Amino acid sequence: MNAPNKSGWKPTSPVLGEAADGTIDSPTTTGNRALMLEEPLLFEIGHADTTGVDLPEVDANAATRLGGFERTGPIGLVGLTEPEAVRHYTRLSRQNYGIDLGFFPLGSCTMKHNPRLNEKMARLPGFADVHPLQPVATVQGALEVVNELAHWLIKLTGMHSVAMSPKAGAHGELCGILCIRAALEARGDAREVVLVPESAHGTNPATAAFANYRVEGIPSTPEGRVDLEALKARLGPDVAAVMITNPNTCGLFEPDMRAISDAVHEAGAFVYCDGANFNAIVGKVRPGDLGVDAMHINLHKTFSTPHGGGGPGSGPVVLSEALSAFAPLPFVRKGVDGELALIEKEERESSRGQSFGRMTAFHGQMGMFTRALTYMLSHGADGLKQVAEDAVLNANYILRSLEDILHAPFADSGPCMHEALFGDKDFGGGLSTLDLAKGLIDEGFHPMTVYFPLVVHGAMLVEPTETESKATLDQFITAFRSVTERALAGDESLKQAPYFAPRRRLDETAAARKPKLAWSDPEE
Amino acid sequence: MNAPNKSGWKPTSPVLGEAADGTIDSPTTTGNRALMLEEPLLFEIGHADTTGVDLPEVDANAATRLGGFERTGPIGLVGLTEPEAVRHYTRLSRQNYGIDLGFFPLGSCTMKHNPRLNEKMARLPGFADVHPLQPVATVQGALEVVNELAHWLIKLTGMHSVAMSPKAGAHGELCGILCIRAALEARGDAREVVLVPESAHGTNPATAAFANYRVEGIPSTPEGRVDLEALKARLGPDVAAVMITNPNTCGLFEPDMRAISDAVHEAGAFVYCDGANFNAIVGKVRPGDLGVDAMHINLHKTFSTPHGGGGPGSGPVVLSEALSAFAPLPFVRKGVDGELALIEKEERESSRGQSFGRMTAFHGQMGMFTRALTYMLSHGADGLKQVAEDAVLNANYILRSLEDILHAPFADSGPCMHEALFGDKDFGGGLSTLDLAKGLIDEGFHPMTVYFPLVVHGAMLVEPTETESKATLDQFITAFRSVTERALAGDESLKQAPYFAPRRRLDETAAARKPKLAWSDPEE
Amino acid sequence: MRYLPLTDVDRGDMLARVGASNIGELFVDVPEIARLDGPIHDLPMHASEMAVERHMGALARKNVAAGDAPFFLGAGAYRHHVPASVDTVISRGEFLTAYTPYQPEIAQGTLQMLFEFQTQVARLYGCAVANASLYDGSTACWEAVAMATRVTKRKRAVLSGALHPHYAEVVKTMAKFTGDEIADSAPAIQAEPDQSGLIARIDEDTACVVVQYPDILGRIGNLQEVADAAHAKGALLIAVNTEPVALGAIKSPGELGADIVVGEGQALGVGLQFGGPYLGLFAVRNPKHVRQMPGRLCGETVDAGGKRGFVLTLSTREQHIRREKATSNICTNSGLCALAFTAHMTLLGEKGLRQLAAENHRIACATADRLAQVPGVSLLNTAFFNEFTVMLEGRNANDVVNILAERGVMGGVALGRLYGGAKALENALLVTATELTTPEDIETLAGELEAVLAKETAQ
Amino acid sequence: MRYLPLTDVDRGDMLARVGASNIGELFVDVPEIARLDGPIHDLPMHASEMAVERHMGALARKNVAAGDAPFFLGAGAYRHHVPASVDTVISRGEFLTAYTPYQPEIAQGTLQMLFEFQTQVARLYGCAVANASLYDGSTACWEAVAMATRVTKRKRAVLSGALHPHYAEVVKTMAKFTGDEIADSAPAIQAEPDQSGLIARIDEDTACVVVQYPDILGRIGNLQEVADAAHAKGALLIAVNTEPVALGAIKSPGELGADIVVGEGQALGVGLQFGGPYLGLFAVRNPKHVRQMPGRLCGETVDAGGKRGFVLTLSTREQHIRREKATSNICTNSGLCALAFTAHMTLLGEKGLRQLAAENHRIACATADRLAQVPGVSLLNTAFFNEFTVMLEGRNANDVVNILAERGVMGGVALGRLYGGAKALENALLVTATELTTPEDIETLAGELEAVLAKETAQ
Ligand SMILES: Cc1ncc(COP(=O)(O)O)c(C=O)c1O
Ligand SMILES: Cc1ncc(COP(=O)(O)O)c(C=O)c1O
Repeated sequence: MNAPNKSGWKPTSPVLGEAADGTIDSPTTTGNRALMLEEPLLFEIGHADTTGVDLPEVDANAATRLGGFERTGPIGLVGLTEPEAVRHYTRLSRQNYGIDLGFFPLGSCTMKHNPRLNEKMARLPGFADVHPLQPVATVQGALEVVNELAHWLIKLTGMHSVAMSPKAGAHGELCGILCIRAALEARGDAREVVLVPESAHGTNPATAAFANYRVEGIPSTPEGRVDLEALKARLGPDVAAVMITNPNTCGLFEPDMRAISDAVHEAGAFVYCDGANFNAIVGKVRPGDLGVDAMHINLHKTFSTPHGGGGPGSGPVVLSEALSAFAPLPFVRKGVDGELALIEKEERESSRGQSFGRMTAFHGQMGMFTRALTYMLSHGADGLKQVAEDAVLNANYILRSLEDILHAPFADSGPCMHEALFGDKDFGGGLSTLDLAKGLIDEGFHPMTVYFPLVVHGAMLVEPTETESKATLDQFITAFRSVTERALAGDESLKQAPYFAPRRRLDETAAARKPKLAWSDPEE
Repeated sequence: MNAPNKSGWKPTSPVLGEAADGTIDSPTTTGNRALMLEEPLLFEIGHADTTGVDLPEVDANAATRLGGFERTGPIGLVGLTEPEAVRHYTRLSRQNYGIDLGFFPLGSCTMKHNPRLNEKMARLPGFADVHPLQPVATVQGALEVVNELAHWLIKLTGMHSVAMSPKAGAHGELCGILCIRAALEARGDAREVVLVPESAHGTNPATAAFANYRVEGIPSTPEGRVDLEALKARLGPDVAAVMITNPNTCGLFEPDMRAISDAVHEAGAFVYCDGANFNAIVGKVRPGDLGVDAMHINLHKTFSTPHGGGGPGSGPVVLSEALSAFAPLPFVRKGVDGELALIEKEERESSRGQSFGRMTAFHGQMGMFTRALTYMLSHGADGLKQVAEDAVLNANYILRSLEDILHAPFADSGPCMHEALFGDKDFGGGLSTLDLAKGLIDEGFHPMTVYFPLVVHGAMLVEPTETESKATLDQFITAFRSVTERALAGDESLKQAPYFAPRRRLDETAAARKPKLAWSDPEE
Repeated sequence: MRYLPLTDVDRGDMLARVGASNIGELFVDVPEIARLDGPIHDLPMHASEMAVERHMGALARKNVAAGDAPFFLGAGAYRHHVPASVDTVISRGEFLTAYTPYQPEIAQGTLQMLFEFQTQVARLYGCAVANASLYDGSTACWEAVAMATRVTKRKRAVLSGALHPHYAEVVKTMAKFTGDEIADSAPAIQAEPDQSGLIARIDEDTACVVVQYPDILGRIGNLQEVADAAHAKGALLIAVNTEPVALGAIKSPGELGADIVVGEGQALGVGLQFGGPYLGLFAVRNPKHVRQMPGRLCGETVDAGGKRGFVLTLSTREQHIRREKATSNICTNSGLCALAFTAHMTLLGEKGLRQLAAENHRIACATADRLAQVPGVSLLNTAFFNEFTVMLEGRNANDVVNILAERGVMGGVALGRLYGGAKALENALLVTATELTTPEDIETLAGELEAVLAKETAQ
Repeated sequence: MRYLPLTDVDRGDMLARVGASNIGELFVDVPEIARLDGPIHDLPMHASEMAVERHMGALARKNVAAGDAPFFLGAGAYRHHVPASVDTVISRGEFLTAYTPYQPEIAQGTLQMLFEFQTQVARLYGCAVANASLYDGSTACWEAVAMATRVTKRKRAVLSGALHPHYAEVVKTMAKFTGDEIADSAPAIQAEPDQSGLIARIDEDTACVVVQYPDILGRIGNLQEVADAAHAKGALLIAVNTEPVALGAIKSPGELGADIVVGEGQALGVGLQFGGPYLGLFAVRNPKHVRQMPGRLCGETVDAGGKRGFVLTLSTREQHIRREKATSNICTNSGLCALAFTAHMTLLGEKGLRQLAAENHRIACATADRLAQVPGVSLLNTAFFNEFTVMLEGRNANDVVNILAERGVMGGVALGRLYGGAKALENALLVTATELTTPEDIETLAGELEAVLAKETAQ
């Protein structure tokens, strides 16, 4: 591997010169820019006979019992020694933005700080090195973690029970909707429709459709809330459930929630609440008091288990009494003797005999449970209440600090909850929400969520979370205002932002037109 | 803290504009450039009443027994919550270059990869959470680590014993020189002079002077070696010791080492060998076979304990039979029963009754011992031999790949050892070694050691170590050649390099003229 | 609170800026009935790191860690040695605290890693394209069945009896609601998988056949046979693998004709973790099936400066664009587990993976031979990788496992537990050995097993 | 070898480039007699991570970790709770694998951290300037004495008898060779330090007086008194502190007139580590002494673009510039320990440090009161912070400590051990309590101590 730079880009000249857009296009022979380092693909630096582990050489004449299916041909993998591997991934990591680096106000994603104690606890061998099928007598501590966490979730939501096994929010939605279907079928009442507001997250309609329901919209008011009257009008014997996000994706609390629930129940349907935004009300409001039948909780949002660049998450679902009997297996039950039992089969369990089945091979995201429980114990009931209050205060602070220059569609609907929503009105020179987001990247911030929810044109959803200091918010506001002013003034230079990131804007159309989804040796 | 940027620098304009030197001086309001983030000082973002720990409030009326010395006034410290602290240090860390990021060929410093297994082992509670004064029966494992490591060091060097307590190389040099002084005084033979070659590391003369010796130089040959004849001529009854670095700081092995030792011993003096460059010969050559009386080993070089931005290190000293009796306390001794004893007081130990005393409060750098022993066990005798061979091969590869365009003063002296030495001859436009080093920074490399050793004008000492791949060396060579060509061509732009680092060149003169060594509130 | 940066002064200033006199005013939309006066009852108040550490530490000590006993469990979750540097990599804040890479310019680290991961998985499975991960092997298995019904427009899935029963349960549970029809059978306790029986169940309405390789009894069947039979009927073959290390020793499902290959990736980098988070692997042999795949896909492209870069692509399959028409409802997947997997795989490389596989097989063979010498124990498998089934003559394997645990040995997984006490499987014990299994471990298991089986009383 | 990237192909190509036919040719300069044919004997060959982990793990388990028993040891090394995020910070590769910041443009992280560290230490100690760290408290103590002799041009150092005996030994050892004269005395076993006795020993030839604060018996003497006396004779006062947490509760040595303040920083962030690596702290009250300080100093400056930045400065004091005229021979210091210290201190802040100190003192008082109720035990100190001395009537404290250890309690440090069995101190036991000490720990110690003291036989 003699080429200094495998990133596909070749230096124009080894001396300083600048690119058309006025920035220096890296003048170095390596493509590196001091601490901003280019990194080739693993397959461009690794070798088939290089390894970062020291295992015995394979004995070619050793007898095997593989039924004659020995893998003879090359697999096509390459290896790196540890020094190369650590450097490869460290260099890659430096091309990423994370909460640890700065403000990450990605709306609806609750990018709060990930406490390091949680990481430490999750790595205790007593949790990390335990097999899911060990005899229950040898995993009582693990089952207690599940039980304690369940206790917290039930108390915080005021619900009747909780299904712990769902692997993420969408999986939790599915769990909730399947409980509803099971409950309806149990009473011989098959229904076909699930009502989902247009502002809902994509997983809501996808989930309902997956469970074989027809998805219909719910009209909303100009204030960004569910239109109660319109909803009532639509309710009928064909409606199985209503999926509502509260606080909703416009960052507003649904004041009619209780009335909605009553109406839905009256119509013989169930209320599914998308709990992704629970961070706004944790410790302040219990969904159980609002008539919710099922709600998933993203432990990786409200309870700070790390997002890890896309997961893993965990989506326990709290259930009303009406749905509890239909919860999936397995679940933990405390015996009279205090011994914790793991219920893996329906037959074994009369009272819960109506479980709709199993959603995953084992017991759910234990590694996330330990982190979330550690988080809860650290904050306590008082701390969690403070979490909601600070998250909401931070969001309102941003809303009121930007509404004068940015279009804030629901600014007059009263205070927002944990996120502030803006639109792209009045930008000059054909500039868009995307350009503004890219401008923020140069300023050292991760952009807010853009173009979601769909109900607002060029939506910008800013969720600061409670773990940000006022100093950070003030710096963000200053930068956001300056980029907005450039957008309003039609500053063309924004069209090419970001200028300083590891990469300029990437060609997504080309990527989709001729998908290249795996590396292949150009020499082959 | 409302100001967006406390780095002392203020943006010129929020729109793109460029600085005189043709680079863009960050056009952002924050001073950030995407992932290259500015970070204020702790004292600019912290508060006296903010804390990242949750401890009970101080009970002002609690009775104390502090003898009336309660600290009443403000201490002047500030705190950060955990989210702020993790971000503060993460952002700072990203302004650093480290081995994990790329090639770090700092001559004489042996910047090899730091295996992560070593970090994991050092953190085992059985090592990390043990008190130095626990009853010896409760620290047998820790004493075994000391003993095992001592065994490795003695075997690898072919020496008689090893003093484990020195805290770093310089401390080890002091240990060795004090052993020599003690040995001489024990035979009633006080001597005043220690001979140190001009090419020696600064710690050598500093150490000799500290031990109250007069330092005199040793002439060297044009080939970069000790001038044996001149040395012999200088030896006499006033010379206590000769300090030699082998391989020496020009990266060459001293072929006359054995003859030097014999001559020195003949003159009644001792041979101190600076073992900082042991990586070149570990497993290949035993200093004991060359007549060395004392040599420190930098565990943080040859045995890869992390440099940590300046330490900690560890500098055990191997000793010849003649010096062993004078080694410092404490030391570990295996009893007949296999029990390990910790000898803390001379009186207790007849045979070692001549110990010159104690160099540090406890037993040395245990945290480094566990890492170094893990490293040795991982490599084994065969791996360590390979370490030396690859380190030397890598250095020679660099020497021969650059000698055609860079002045290599000792290129004709035969193969180099683990480092390649160059000089600054023929640079144009008043460019210097420093400019070349700064040019390499833009290329994404940490520069080599510059202006050391003093015997070569504009010295550039390149030590690749064995943990670098050929691909990395090739990329470095390509970049080094291109920067060298610019230097030879007198490319003025190099004078202002680096362009892409977190900071441009820093004004060291100003720093020393009016030293600002602690933060003080500008408002005060 | 150590995690909350706002000071009371800040809160005051900020309330002023938003024009509220107290925090309560920001919650006006919450109906009276739902407002809580103070902190929720029956829950403790905030606690120091020290206190929480003590509490969690005590819970952890109530479990027997796999490392603290001779350990022979597998059945879908495998214990391997994970190099220390893997944890270093996944602990990098830039990976750990990043979100799904929606802003590619500042997420190239995650994206390039995923591109490398997809390539490794595709090659390991002998496929053309792999996705960026799903939740775990069991949900991946279901997603494969769902995809097969989309591709073939048929609704019938035939499950091999030797598919991990928990995987089968997940598939059957989901099918209940989607209306798909699942045909499955109990596994026959025999030395080799009942291929002909399985093939006989494939018909013209069959969308897919689902076969585990190696199967739940550790057996290695002839996938090629099943593939040919399935293809002959226009059905797809879905191969399920729960132990990726095995594919360092035996042919890849792709080579043998599997159309969709799914599996559990936990064995590399992730660890046991009491069952989660794990890593769902999903790959297709035929590139033309890509647009029917579930989950995220990372693809190569170029940036405005002409430099190579990576992005999430073909998102029109996904819920955030396609909503109710998406190929799956998955959003958050197993990103960090994928990083752990790819980092471990990178450290192994082709050479290390083959060595690791050989070592596992060697030790498993030694274990099987030793156990076969124990009176009352007989080895079922003719072929296996690092996991095999032994029959305990006249003894309930589940009871034996529990007694062994009391005696400090984690002896294996009783098939009866997985199949809910099905009589036929009662005496079957699934035993797994890996590179972490020492000769002493094997002797201890053999010795204890002999002692336990000798005890009539224990019966 | 997993740590060696060169392949045999690489080695061949590279040897060709350098014009050698085999690696041996690169070692031609090594004299025949010293060349080794093969790997060194009596040493094992390379081993896998797994094997090394087993070996090291076994050694670690042979030690009793402080966390595994009620623990009351101090005497210069203190056990405190270190927040988990401190390890996250020091594990960042950019900090862990960096060298001393010789290239400031790409070392601002280390440099700014050091500037913050120096500021924290200076303020904690009540001084103007602190350096970037030395090896540990004992070597810092010696460096202070050496500096005092340079500043005052006098050669006599007066050591308080209650200075940690290991620190005193280091000073005396070094003085043997530098020719400095050290006056020290055994510590008098009494409730309060013998101030007048110490003051009486100061004369016109005295370069410095060295006093530990709080002292080795845990007592808190009046530094101001000693400072005035020293200054009156033109000598400097060197204050030594081994427990930085104490300075969150008691006045700083600087406030009380100490000219040089040195100490051990291990208590914050670093941990016990069986005695090292630790963290030497060094500060001066008077800025005009800066140019006589040992060790590295980080200072503020600006870059060519006008931005604030940091550099190592005043290097003309140091060995790499000044060589035999340097103020010290130190090169590598305790950089990463300084980072751990500053990170922990930042998490504490003024508020947390005061709370931590109050908590330590509160628990120490409770421990002292409880132990004083044990028959045969009497409390020596009138004043103390988190460490105090108890006298065990007619019993050798060292024996008692060992018996307690056998009974699973780490009862404290016998002064007799530190002073090499000096009769006068034989019955003295130094007991330390911190925020980690629980009421149960205290009860256990009291109970066990009572039991042990009751046993005549044990005498
Ligand atoms: C409002 C909303 N609902 C549902 C989800 C899906 O949750 P998950 O990504 O954990 O599957 C998300 C998260 O992206 C969300 O923001
Ligand atoms: C040749 C040489 N000798 C001595 C030393 C001093 O070692 P240390 O920095 O560990 O005190 C060094 C390291 O800088 C060195 O390179």
